[in-house]
Amino acid sequence: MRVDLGGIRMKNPVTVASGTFGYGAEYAKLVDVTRLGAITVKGIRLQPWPGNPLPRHVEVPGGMVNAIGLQGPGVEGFARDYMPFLRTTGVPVIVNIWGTSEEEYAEVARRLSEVEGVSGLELNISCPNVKEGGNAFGTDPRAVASLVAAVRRATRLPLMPKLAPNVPDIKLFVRAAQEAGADALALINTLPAMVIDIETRRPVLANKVGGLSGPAIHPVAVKLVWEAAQVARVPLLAMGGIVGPEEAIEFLIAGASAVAVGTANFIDPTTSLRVLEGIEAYLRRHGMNAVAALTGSLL
Amino acid sequence: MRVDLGGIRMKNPVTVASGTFGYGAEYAKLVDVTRLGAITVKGIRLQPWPGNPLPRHVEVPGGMVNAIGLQGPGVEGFARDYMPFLRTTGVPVIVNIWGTSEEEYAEVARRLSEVEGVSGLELNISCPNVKEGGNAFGTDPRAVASLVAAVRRATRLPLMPKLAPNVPDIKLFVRAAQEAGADALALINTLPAMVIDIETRRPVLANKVGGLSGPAIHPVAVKLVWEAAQVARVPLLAMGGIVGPEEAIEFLIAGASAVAVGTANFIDPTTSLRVLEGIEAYLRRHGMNAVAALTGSLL
Amino acid sequence: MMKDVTCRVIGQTPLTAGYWALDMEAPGLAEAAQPGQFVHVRVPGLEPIALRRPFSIFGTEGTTLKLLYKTVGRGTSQMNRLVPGDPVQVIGPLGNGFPLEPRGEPLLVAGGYGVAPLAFLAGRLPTKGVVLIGGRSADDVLAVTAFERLGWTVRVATEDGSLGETGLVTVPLDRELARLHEAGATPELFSCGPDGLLRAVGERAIQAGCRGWLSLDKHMVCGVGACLACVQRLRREDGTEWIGRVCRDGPVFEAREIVW
Amino acid sequence: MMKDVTCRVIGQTPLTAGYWALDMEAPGLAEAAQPGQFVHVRVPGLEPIALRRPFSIFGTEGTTLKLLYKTVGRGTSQMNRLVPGDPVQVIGPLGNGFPLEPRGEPLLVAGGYGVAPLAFLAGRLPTKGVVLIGGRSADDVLAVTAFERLGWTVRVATEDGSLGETGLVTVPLDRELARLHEAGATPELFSCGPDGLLRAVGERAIQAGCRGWLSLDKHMVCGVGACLACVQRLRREDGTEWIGRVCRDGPVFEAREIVW
Ligand SMILES: Cc1cc2nc3c(=O)[nH]c(=O)nc-3n(C[C@H](O)[C@H](O)[C@H](O)COP(=O)(O)OP(=O)(O)OC[C@H]3O[C@@H](n4cnc5c(N)ncnc54)[C@H](O)[C@@H]3O)c2cc1C
Ligand SMILES: Cc1cc2nc3c(=O)[nH]c(=O)nc-3n(C[C@H](O)[C@H](O)[C@H](O)COP(=O)(O)OP(=O)(O)OC[C@H]3O[C@@H](n4cnc5c(N)ncnc54)[C@H](O)[C@@H]3O)c2cc1C
Ligand SMILES: Cc1cc2nc3c(=O)[nH]c(=O)nc-3n(C[C@H](O)[C@H](O)[C@H](O)COP(=O)(O)O)c2cc1C
Ligand SMILES: Cc1cc2nc3c(=O)[nH]c(=O)nc-3n(C[C@H](O)[C@H](O)[C@H](O)COP(=O)(O)O)c2cc1C
Ligand code: FES
Ligand code: FES
Repeated sequence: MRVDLGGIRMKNPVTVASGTFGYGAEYAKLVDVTRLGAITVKGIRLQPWPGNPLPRHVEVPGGMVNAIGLQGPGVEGFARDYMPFLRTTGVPVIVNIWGTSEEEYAEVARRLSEVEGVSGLELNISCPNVKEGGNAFGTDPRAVASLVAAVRRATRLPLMPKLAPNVPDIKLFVRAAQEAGADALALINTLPAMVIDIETRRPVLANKVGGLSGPAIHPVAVKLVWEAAQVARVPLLAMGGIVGPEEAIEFLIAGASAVAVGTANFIDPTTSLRVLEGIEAYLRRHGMNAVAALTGSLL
Repeated sequence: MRVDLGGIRMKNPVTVASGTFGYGAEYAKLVDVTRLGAITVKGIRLQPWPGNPLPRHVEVPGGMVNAIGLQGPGVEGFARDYMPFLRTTGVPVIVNIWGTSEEEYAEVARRLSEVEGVSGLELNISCPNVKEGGNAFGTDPRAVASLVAAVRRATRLPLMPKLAPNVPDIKLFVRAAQEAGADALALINTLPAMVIDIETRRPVLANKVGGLSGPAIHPVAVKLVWEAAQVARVPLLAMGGIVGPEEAIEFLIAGASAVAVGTANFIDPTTSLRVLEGIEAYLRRHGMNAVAALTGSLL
Repeated sequence: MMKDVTCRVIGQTPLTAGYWALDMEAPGLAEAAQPGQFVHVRVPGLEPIALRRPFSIFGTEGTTLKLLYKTVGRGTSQMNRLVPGDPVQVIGPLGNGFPLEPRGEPLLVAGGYGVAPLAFLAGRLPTKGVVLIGGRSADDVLAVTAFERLGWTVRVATEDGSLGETGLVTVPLDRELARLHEAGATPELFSCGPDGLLRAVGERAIQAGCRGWLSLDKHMVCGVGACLACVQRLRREDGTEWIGRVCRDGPVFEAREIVW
Repeated sequence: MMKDVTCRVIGQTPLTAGYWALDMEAPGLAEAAQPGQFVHVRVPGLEPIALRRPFSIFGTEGTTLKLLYKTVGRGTSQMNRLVPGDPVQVIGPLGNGFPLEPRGEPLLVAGGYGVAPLAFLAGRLPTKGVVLIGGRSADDVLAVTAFERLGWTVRVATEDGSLGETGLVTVPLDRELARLHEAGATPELFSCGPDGLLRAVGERAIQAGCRGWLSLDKHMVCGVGACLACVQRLRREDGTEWIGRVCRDGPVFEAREIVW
């Protein structure tokens, strides 16, 4: 079940999606996190960041819309408060990072390179919930190329940009990112979305807009992963709407090397382990001896 | 309840979404189609078109993915076989049109201008289910501008481009379309999507990819309509995931002048009339005397 | 005349393993139904936007609508939970049924739940004949006594030999066709079942120079001809082709019409 | 020690109009529960991805977990359909409860379903005192006899005057505070209810120079501190501010901690 996600050595292809599993410790009493292929933590920038005002989420058919706004402890706070537990798990730690400038992204990467136990960086260039940074970088291939190159110069850690789904042609972004030095690619982030309270006539979220996640976006994610796989020379980490093994296996067939469970953690915290067991059973049943046999096996 | 949708005079703000209501006649025994604000028919091009092989649809959480592939009778067939019934309804007829070149779009528009009873044209530049035409036009603002201008020269009918949702910045398309002469704008079309059968390891749809519709896409549609409304100088026709009055009212508050019911017709053919009654009741309850009072009333 | 009716469940009875008969009170719909027509069912308990499911009309009795279904997935499993009194939204009757005045000796060929429209037909045809029922195993052979009670002769074939003769139903079909041929009679075939069976029956109808009425099973969305999800390539008598909608132009087509 | 337990419904009983008490068998969870803690309930019958719903623990008895809920929306309406034997997935006990060794005279202030954690607390506090229950109308006043049976004095205020005195519960609260003040006693406030009430109670605690424990009601997603949906701006003793998670760092906070 081993997977090498662009230098992140996962013992199995299942991780959790950034922002849906805290820093690992929060769910540790409900889930044996040591069984995960990797733990991906909530997005952090250089300094602590307060995130958006409340309400930060709303339930919708097939999922939820969130606008947490990347609240986080900053690099120092993360290294100090959360890495000690994460190191005890023995599981690769993928840190989701962001900034409002290329310099900030690079600086976060540089600092995290010196933090023991960090296995890879997921570059969040696709968060719809912050004014600067996030989606603004992720929807222009040249901006992606330039940002990835800048971060590349700052670190030797495996670098995995997380692509925005709200683009007409994902291939442009795949090419831009990998040519600029990405070791892997993650997709997809939430879809920009909005919910209005028709009685108050106000947006439900304080941030007005947020990101749609959950099963509602799964078919959109599969299409993007499949398209990305057609030009990707680096491994893909796929996510979006996984609630059980089936959705994860679709991603692997479409071309992903590993998968991340997001929103489903909130409903069943053991979803990631169920997904893992389901993939194992599927491989056995189909006489496949490695995840790689499934990756991109679409007929 | 009257609405002027860029020259299409609707007695109320509710129509049906192209492709989900045939040519009106199919549902006429189940729905009093004369009560609709307009009837929007399935997309047609110049000549008859066979559409895609089967399967053309698949059910997913929160909706469905379709790849009908714009099967249609062509302009002559439409005018001959379907317009006679449509004229008897007394309801404005919006014809959804497409082509594989600017010339074809323009020619379809020119011919339809001569067909009695056609009230407006919805320019489908956003169908994810045909190789040429469709989404290819809709995801480049310059292509949109050029296409709309070409069709503008060919017809005096109200012209309503239907925008693609898979773009980072819908405002560019709103501006491009209205500057090129659009009288109204429709949004959104389905989101590009894909479903894989994990036992056969094949795409479920014969066309491989299709378009996601239904409640799953509603929050995405609201966000796009709201953004579009910020720069739109022409009225907006909103659709995507309406299943009852609530979703329709969200669209109106976000900035739409009228709404279209799509996928929900398949489950409850009278959804459009329920939506209409619900909007009426809402306006009464809130002491509003026209739909325009609701349009763009987001606080 | 199609309607969208809120039916009340009268009850359901288990048939063989996995198959059920569901009776509903469907006033205005049941009375109008013809054999070969179908209904489009909004299965309660699925999410609000779940697509409707199409089912052949298994029979009617006054205002009672009878369906026969096999539990194969989400929707049919959920149907299993229906209890008397439950409301079910049903559109129907839909599509065009079988012709009720055959020119030849009626010969019915059913595969699995394909017996449903044929059992309805058997009660409405003016002359009785032979029904051939095929299935993978004994559980897939349904409505045998219903046909017999109506005066039909039933022959059964199962692939695993657990009921009737072993093998495909086309084996007794060929025997019946030979028998009718020898007797100088022209058969008229009526069939419903999986595509493979329909094709085989259609080929035989063409070969025997008789009419073969085939009821197609295509995944549907709207059920009324509006969405173009259920199309089938068809041939006109003049040889030109067109694309029909199984829900509205069918589900019953004559063998020569279908371009497989 | 939080767990994700498959509970079995024992039964539910209607209280006043719109309010229900739900008992479930929750071995391993119920025994560990402390007053002020809550559980995160996966409501059966909602779609599979529906978020969990948080509910205060109303009480425990051995392995029995008691909740008190008001039907306000989709989830709570669906909970109403639960019948004995139904399985319900429940995460708990979650959060930090009320302190059980108050320094002053305990004074409980409940608004609506805010009685739930306070009723649990009332049974665990070493000394008994006064409970003030407020609501819009008589229907919103719950658990009065439960408190009385435990030896507490109950005072009720309703906005429409349909039960107890007319007006906000802060009126009898101010009276009680004045009484304790005259008696030279230090009160210790415990409150659960809508934000407006909590704020009013908190202000009085600060004014009275006593401790005020407020249980916050914030919309939640994960319930365990992982998603940051339920944050609250808080103040440390040294005056510096931080952002806490109501689910993990609360739901009970001391009045001075909260930056409204
Ligand atoms: C005209 C017509 C008549 C039919 N008559 C009968 C009948 O009398 N008895 C009976 O048991 N079945 C009949 N079927 C098949 C029946 O519609 C399917 O078995 C049923 O829709 C399966 O639904 P599900 O949710 O259990 O399966 P799922 O596989 O969970 O359904 C997923 C989707 O695929 C569609 N689907 C799956 N299988 C079929 C199928 N074989 N045909 C059409 N759509 C399908 C469903 O409608 C749904 O949209 C008929 C189909 C057609 C088109
Ligand atoms: C710590 C805590 C303890 C609670 N204890 C109780 C209790 O003992 N009894 C009781 O009746 N209620 C309690 N609530 C409120 C209860 O969680 C909501 O009434 C319930 O979630 C409403 O769900 P719904 O699906 O019926 O409402 P809907 O409005 O349909 O729910 C939509 C979404 O909003 C959330 N939501 C709606 N109202 C609230 C609310 N007031 N608080 C939190 N989330 C909300 C739901 O969880 C859901 O995610 C408590 C809330 C918290 C945070
Ligand atoms: C509450 C919440 C918080 C999230 N926070 C982040 C984040 O900090 N960084 C990031 O890149 N993605 C974030 N995401 C996006 C997820 O990592 C994931 O890409 C998305 O939710 C799709 O997966 P899902 O449908 O399985 O949830 C967040 C998603 C949710 C629901
Ligand atoms: C079966 C089907 C066929 C469609 N055909 C067309 C079409 O011909 N032209 C077009 O512009 N949009 C077409 N659409 C898109 C709808 O008009 C609408 O934009 C979309 O479905 C979103 O609305 P909904 O979520 O309410 O269905 C089709 C959608 C469906 C589901
Ligand atoms: S199911 Fe819609 S056309 Fe047949
Ligand atoms: S609900 Fe997720 S952090 Fe509190």
